[in-house]
Amino acid sequence: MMLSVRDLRVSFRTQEGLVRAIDGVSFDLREGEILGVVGESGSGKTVSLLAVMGLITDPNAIIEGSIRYRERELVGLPARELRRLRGNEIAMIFQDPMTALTPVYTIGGQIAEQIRAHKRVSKSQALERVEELLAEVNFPNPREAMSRYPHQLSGGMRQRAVIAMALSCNPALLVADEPTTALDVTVQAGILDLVRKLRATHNSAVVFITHDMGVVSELADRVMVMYAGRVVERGSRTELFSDPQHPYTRALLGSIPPLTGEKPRRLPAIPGSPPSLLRLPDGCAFGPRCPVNYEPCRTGKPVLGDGTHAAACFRVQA
Amino acid sequence: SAEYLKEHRGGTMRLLARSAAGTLDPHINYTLQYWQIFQPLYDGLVAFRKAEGKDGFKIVADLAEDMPTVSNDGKTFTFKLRKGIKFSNGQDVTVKDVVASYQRIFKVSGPTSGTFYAGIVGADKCLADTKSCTLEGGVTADEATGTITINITKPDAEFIDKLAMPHAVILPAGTPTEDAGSNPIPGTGAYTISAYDPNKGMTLVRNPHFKQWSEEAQPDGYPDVVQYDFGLTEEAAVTAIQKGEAEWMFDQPPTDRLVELGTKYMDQVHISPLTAWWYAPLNTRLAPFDNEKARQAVAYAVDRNTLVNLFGGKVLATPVCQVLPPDFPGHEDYCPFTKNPGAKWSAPDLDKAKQLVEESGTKGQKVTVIVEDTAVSRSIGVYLQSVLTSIGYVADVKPISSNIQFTYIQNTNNKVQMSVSQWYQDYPAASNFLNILFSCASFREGSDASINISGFCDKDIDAKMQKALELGVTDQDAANKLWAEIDKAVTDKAPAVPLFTPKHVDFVSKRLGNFKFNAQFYWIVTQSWVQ
Amino acid sequence: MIYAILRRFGQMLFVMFGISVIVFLIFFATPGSDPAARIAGRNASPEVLEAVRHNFGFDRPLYVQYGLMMKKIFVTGDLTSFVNRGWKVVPAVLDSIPVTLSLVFGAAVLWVVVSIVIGIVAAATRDSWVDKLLMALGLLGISMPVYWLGEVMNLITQSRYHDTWLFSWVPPLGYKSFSDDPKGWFLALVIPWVTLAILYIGIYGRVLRAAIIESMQEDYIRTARAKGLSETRILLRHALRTSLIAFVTLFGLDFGALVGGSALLTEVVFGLQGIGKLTYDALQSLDLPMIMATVMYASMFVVVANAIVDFVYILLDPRVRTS
Amino acid sequence: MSSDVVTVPRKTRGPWALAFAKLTGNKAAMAALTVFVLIVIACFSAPLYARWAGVDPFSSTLDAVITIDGQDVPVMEQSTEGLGLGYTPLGPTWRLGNYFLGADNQGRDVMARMLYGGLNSLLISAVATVLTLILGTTTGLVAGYFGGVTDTVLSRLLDILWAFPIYLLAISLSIVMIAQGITIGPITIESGSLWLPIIIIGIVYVPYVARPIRGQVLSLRNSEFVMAAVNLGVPGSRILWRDILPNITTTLIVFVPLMMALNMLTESALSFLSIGVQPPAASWGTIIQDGQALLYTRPIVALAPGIAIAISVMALNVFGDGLRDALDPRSKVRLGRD
Amino acid sequence: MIEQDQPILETRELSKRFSIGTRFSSQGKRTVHAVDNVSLTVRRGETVGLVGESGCGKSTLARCLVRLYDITDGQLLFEGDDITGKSLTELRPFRRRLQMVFQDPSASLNPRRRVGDLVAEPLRIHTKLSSREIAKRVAELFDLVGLLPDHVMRYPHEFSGGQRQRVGIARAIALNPDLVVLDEPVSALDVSVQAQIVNLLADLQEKLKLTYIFIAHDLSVVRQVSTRIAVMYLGSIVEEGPAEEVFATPAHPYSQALISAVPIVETTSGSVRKRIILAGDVPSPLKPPSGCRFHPRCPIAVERCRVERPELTEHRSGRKVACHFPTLQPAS
Ligand SMILES: Nc1ncnc2c1ncn2[C@@H]1O[C@H](COP(=O)(O)OP(=O)(O)OP(=O)(O)O)[C@@H](O)[C@H]1O
Ligand SMILES: Nc1ncnc2c1ncn2[C@@H]1O[C@H](COP(=O)(O)OP(=O)(O)OP(=O)(O)O)[C@@H](O)[C@H]1O
Ligand SMILES: [Mg+2]
Ligand SMILES: [Mg+2]
Repeated sequence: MMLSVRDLRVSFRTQEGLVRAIDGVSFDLREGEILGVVGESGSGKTVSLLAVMGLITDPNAIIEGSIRYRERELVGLPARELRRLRGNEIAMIFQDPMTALTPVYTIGGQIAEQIRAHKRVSKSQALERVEELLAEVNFPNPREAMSRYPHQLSGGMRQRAVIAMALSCNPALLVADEPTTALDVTVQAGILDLVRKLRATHNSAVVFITHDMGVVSELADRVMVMYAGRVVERGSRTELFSDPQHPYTRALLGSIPPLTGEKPRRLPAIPGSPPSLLRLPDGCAFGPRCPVNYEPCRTGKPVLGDGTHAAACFRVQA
Repeated sequence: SAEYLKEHRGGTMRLLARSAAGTLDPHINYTLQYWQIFQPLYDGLVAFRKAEGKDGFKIVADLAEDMPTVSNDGKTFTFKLRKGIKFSNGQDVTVKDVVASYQRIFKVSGPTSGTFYAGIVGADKCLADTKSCTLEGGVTADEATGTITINITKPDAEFIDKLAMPHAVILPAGTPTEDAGSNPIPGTGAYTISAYDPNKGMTLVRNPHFKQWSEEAQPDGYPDVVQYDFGLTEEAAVTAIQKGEAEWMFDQPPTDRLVELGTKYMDQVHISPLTAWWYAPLNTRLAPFDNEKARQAVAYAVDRNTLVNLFGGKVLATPVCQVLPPDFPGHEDYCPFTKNPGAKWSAPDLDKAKQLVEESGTKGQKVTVIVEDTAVSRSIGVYLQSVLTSIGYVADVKPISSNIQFTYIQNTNNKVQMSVSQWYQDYPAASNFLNILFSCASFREGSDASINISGFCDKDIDAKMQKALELGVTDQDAANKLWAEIDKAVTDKAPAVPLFTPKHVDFVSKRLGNFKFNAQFYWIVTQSWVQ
Repeated sequence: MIYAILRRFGQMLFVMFGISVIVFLIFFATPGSDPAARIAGRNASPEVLEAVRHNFGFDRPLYVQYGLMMKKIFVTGDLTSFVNRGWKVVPAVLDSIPVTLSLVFGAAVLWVVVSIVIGIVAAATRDSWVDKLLMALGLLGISMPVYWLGEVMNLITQSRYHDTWLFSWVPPLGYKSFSDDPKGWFLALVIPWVTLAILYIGIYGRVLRAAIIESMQEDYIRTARAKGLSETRILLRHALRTSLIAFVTLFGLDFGALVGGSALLTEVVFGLQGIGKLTYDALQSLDLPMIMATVMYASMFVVVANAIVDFVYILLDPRVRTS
Repeated sequence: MSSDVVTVPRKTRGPWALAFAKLTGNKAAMAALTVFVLIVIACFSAPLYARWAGVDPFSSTLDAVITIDGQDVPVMEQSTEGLGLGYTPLGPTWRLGNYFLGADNQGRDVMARMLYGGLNSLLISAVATVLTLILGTTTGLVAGYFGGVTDTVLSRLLDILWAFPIYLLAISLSIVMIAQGITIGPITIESGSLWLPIIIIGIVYVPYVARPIRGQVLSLRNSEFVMAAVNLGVPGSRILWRDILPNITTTLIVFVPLMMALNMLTESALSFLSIGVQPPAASWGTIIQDGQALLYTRPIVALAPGIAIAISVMALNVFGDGLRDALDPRSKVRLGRD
Repeated sequence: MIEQDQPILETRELSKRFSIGTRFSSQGKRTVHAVDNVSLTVRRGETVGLVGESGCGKSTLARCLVRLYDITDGQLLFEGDDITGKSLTELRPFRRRLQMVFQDPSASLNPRRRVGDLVAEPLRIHTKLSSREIAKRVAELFDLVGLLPDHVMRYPHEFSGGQRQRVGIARAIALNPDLVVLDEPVSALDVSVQAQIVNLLADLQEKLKLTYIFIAHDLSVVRQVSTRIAVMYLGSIVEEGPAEEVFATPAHPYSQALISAVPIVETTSGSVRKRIILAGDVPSPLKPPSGCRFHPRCPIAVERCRVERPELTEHRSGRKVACHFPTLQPAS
């Protein structure tokens, strides 16, 4: 097992009370596997992956649980060790390409910086590698692009630069947080190809967060659905898309407008809004919005079962 | 002193002042700071004696061989020019230079050209049209004999004093007839200015063409170089002298250093009396001080001792009640506005003051005192304010920038009721105080140049002054008697509150020797030595 | 480029014109400042006053006087002081520039270096006692009036403790030219530098700390962390560089004003004959030509400093270069 | 419409309420506020103190004598040694009501003057701050929002102000006002009124406020909510007032303590040049100035007001920091997605 | 349902160029051709979807349509009135009929004002209603968009993204506009919220007889809401036609690439669609390519495309394409 997260809990102390952003998340990731993570806004997707990266710097955060990467416990790992892993073995792509790059340095410099932070290479060697990388992510003119500043690139190019950066040390684990949300479909398609290529060439594992079910369906081997800080369903792509079990997953899939075929008059939407993490309803967090009115959901909190395809739902488990 | 000269000659003397004092043109500059420096640089036909104390008031022949012969009922003065004297540029001093110099006073619109020298025949034309000034009939020279004749329109007992002033020094005939500004003009003195920058300082070096002709008028000096630096604050200057980095400072040491200087540096401090006057002019043309009683009330109420203390203590100032300073020609002790009136001031009489205010019917009026924004003036202002308040006025004190205050309080348009000012004599004559400060002629409505700040004009007193001036030509003693009367008369009318007469503090470095204080132009710089 | 320079130049002219007109009007509107009376000397007779007034052109209409004065400053360069007459103000200002530049440059180097160090250290140790101590010290610096600090410095280094080993190296007050005596130049300026810098260290340290803390919350800092860079490197290379923009804005304002003569109190207290001292003396003696010259110079510098700031922006932030 | 299940926080807490809660929770800021309020209270009780101590802080009392431990001590000690030059004011007695901080060069109780002076200093800096903020904000808003020629002209005017020798104006005004005061429309400023330093100081720092505000407005002008307002046909003035101004109040509030501090120092600098508070009234600046003349003998006179300024400034700054933290949206807890 | 009589909004060769000031660069001013010669006709009651690569000028066009930007060239007609050069004040009467909803619901709501106040703002500006009547109308609007009456007192940050977008919509429809331009109203929202908003928009259109111009990245959403779509590339419209038809048979190579790139949820693995990956990058609008703007990336480009710029021409009723070689199949 490459990555194994067990009962991860992240809470934030705030004025209003304790925000339980992640409330007992567990998942595993094998070498070369692509895990898609979907779920409502604010359901804790980003926070859980930031926790894996050790990037939650908020002094108000409380992190509990265990994150094991290749048999090493990451929670509580000294900063120096963590730094050696970060960027080198574990790399992350952030959601917004517009702000993820330091505006005052050329992208070539920024990528080379990462290479040189981990590998003993000369500056020129590092820059050579950067050129290769940029070519790999389909920059038409990598040598010229290297000396460009982030603001001189289009959103798609910037996102590709960020990806090149993440790939620069051939990470074993790539964490991508909504890398394509801001991009249009043609650019997105190119990026998805890149991710696949990385897996193919380096057998890297990838965690891919997205809102776009289409992307998940094209890319992921396995999928994890989150709601209100918990994983509500987990399974392989086919299992999940062909046989969604949790009512939330089902509703989610149902609310995507179809691209072909008959246009529905109205889209089936999930009524209501997600619960406040400060005051989660008693019982199942999805309970108040759940189309099925099931008594046990009012009081107990369903847990995710074992097995490859599992859902945290009393009805399903019953 | 010849052996002294040998022993102590040489070295560099460093002087300090907070800032420069304007133009280097001796015909124009009207500041004590530079007059002091002009002494070893320039000579007139006559000069004040370079001697210690009151001896400095005595006038001796300088470029002239002798004191002039006076003829024509005191209206003609004849001088004979010394031979063999050269300017610092090597030119000989000739009678042409003398005539040109006197013309130049008018051509450059010298500040005293309209007052001191207006009596010279032809001066009126020169004043009207400066450019074509010839002083025809006024100043004439005979090249062959080397004599110069000066005619004045009416007898003037003080004319010789005026000729001894720096404004009447002899400069080379070719000197441009415009303000020389920061370009030094060659002179005949023992030293000459080698460098000048108003922002940095001035350097005096020996005049290579100087040969001493009269020790009294223009003695040779000790130091080779006098370096006069500008820019240090008074505090810093005191510190620098204490550390021996400089010899002397022009400005008065700040009061908080006085105790230290008076004890730890006793030997380096020289205190000398001045013929100067601190006074508070009262505007006799504005309420409430257009009322004589109101003026007298203030004179009664002001505690001179407090003021003396504010100025730095008994050692540094003496209370006064009248216009003419102690030991001045014409001075007779007189003090009407005090407890137990008599010769000397004793204590304020507040009851009397309040009563006078009551009588004058000015009680409760508003009075604003305009003072300079220096520490001493300001505290005097604050004190005066409290006095005025205590005798029934609604008083207010306003310090304004020192440079403006002097002209501001003179202008009637500014409606200044009361102010604090000082008067330092030009030359030792009673008229220099009484006539200038309180004659009708000195008052000019709406002008920034109206030295009669009180706007005081009393026909009788004016007539008496005229008489005294005339009398002086023939009988100086009798004139001085008359001046004493005038002094009393003016004092009685109280157009100003006499405050005190200050003393001068010179703080010098340890190595400076032979300090001599001249009553006319203060410390005689080059007569001290530094080695 | 040419266009940009011309534009700047035009704006500079506008600023200079505006200031000079205001200064001129203020001067002549001030009672008691009649230059003729002060030039003529105490107790001048009306004829003399009139002659002076005429010679100096004070009897001409204000706009003519203004025009003449501007001509004398900018064209013929022979404007002379009303107080130290004959003293050409333009060369006087030019002569004073090295003094002020020495003072301000040195102080600026000091305050920039120290405040950057303080800002970084405080930001890095945010909320710790080190941070609090540094910020409190900075506040202390902000709270001390510069003239007061200068006098105290003089008291300590020139008088009270001058003879101890600590300050025996401090030379007498005053300026020494760098070309004549580099060591003397340095020693003479150390204490003034420190005095002038203290206020700015306080302000800039605080500003920088705030800016660094702000940019430490930017997304690209998270990227840098994800790259596995060390905290020091993140701070120095990624956070600091982008934080310097606010710093530079302030620096432009302050540096321009200081070089233009705002350091007057420091110069006065330490007996440095720079632009500030000139300005101060000119104000004290209401010497209009000198005031005019120093003000023209100062406004030029404020505008030039603005332009330089814009240029530094470009060096610091490539985004400004094109868009 | 299907009925929504809404689970947002029940209490309606506006951004201001939240900030207030955060501020009151910040111990350092509250302590600083307390210190500052105490200083203000102390200054307000200056007349009480003077009456209780039986001193007149406004007139020279050179020959006053006080009794300490049964001994008569003159307030101004004339030097008797050596040449007998000068005098030394009484040093601090550290007895409240009895020349606690000693006397100044006119024999006045420094402590009483400090309290009176504090009031003036605080008043001047506070009112000047308000003035600066009003002028600076208006200029910044207008320049930033309307841009173009307006911006260029206003920016250059700010340059003029910044390069202007403000002391010249101060000297001139102080003289002009002695005689007639100044009348601007219905307002007449009497000579000696505190308005003079207030107005001068209030104007000096306008560029310091206007520039950052202008920058902020420049970016706000292109923000979507301003676009939205324009799209609704809201007139420019209303947008400035209702949409942009509320969004820069954070900056403005943060400016207050900084400006107060700077203004207090400027006031003292103006007083140093005799243009601030007119004697015999005091401000901390004028006391420092008086103390300047006593630096060698009684340094406490200059030191005490310096310390008072430092403490007030520090208190204000710490409070200001707290305020900024409270108002900074970045340090604000993010609840939900925003 | 769709009355295709009189166009409500019409652009004639509308262009918008930005000049970017370069204070110090030696090149001087440069021009961004953000919108280039766009002629678009919108008829009453229809929904025009606007799609295209990011940076191709969709938002700029939208802002030109509601005259938030000044138009550089061309004409803009609203119900036949030329509003191209009208000043801000002259535009005011049109504002109430021409509204816009912005992409980012939190950015377009002033964080310092209560949402009730924000929705009331247009009513205060354009109507003479009393404050009581305004409050009533605001309550109605809140109800219409599915917000609760007591929400009026809240601040924007107290809402979820979906709710905020509802506030934005309530504000836009407050004055009963005829046309609403929606600039990516759902891009910031997740699928489930997106569905709620899409439904809301459909309901409102039906109730209030609205006309929409709808911009989005997500083609499936565009298809869901639009009756007609226009595909933009580098500032110009390259294809225009009935939504269903364009999706089924895109005629322009760019449209084809765009539609083929949409990832779709496939319940069964294996069936891999043929995807056209475009080589190269979006050219900069600072220096657009010669000839056909798309030619550097076009898989079927020939020499002619490099020199000659194709016009947007009607190839069949309702289908306009700007391509020399449109692959137009017979109507299905
Ligand atoms: N520093 C923090 N302090 C307090 N709460 C936080 C903090 N960071 C995140 N949260 C909260 O934690 C929850 C989970 O946030 P997270 O960013 O993981 O959501 P997400 O699933 O990534 O949503 P999205 O799809 O919108 O990116 C949110 O409710 C968020 O408000
Ligand atoms: N104010 C402006 N100044 C200069 N250039 C601008 C400005 N606004 C937009 N542009 C440029 O115009 C082009 C079109 O931008 P626009 O925002 O309209 O694109 P878009 O299609 O809405 O993109 P997205 O899908 O990312 O929102 C871009 O290249 C952009 O950089
Ligand atoms: Mg996220
Ligand atoms: Mg857009």
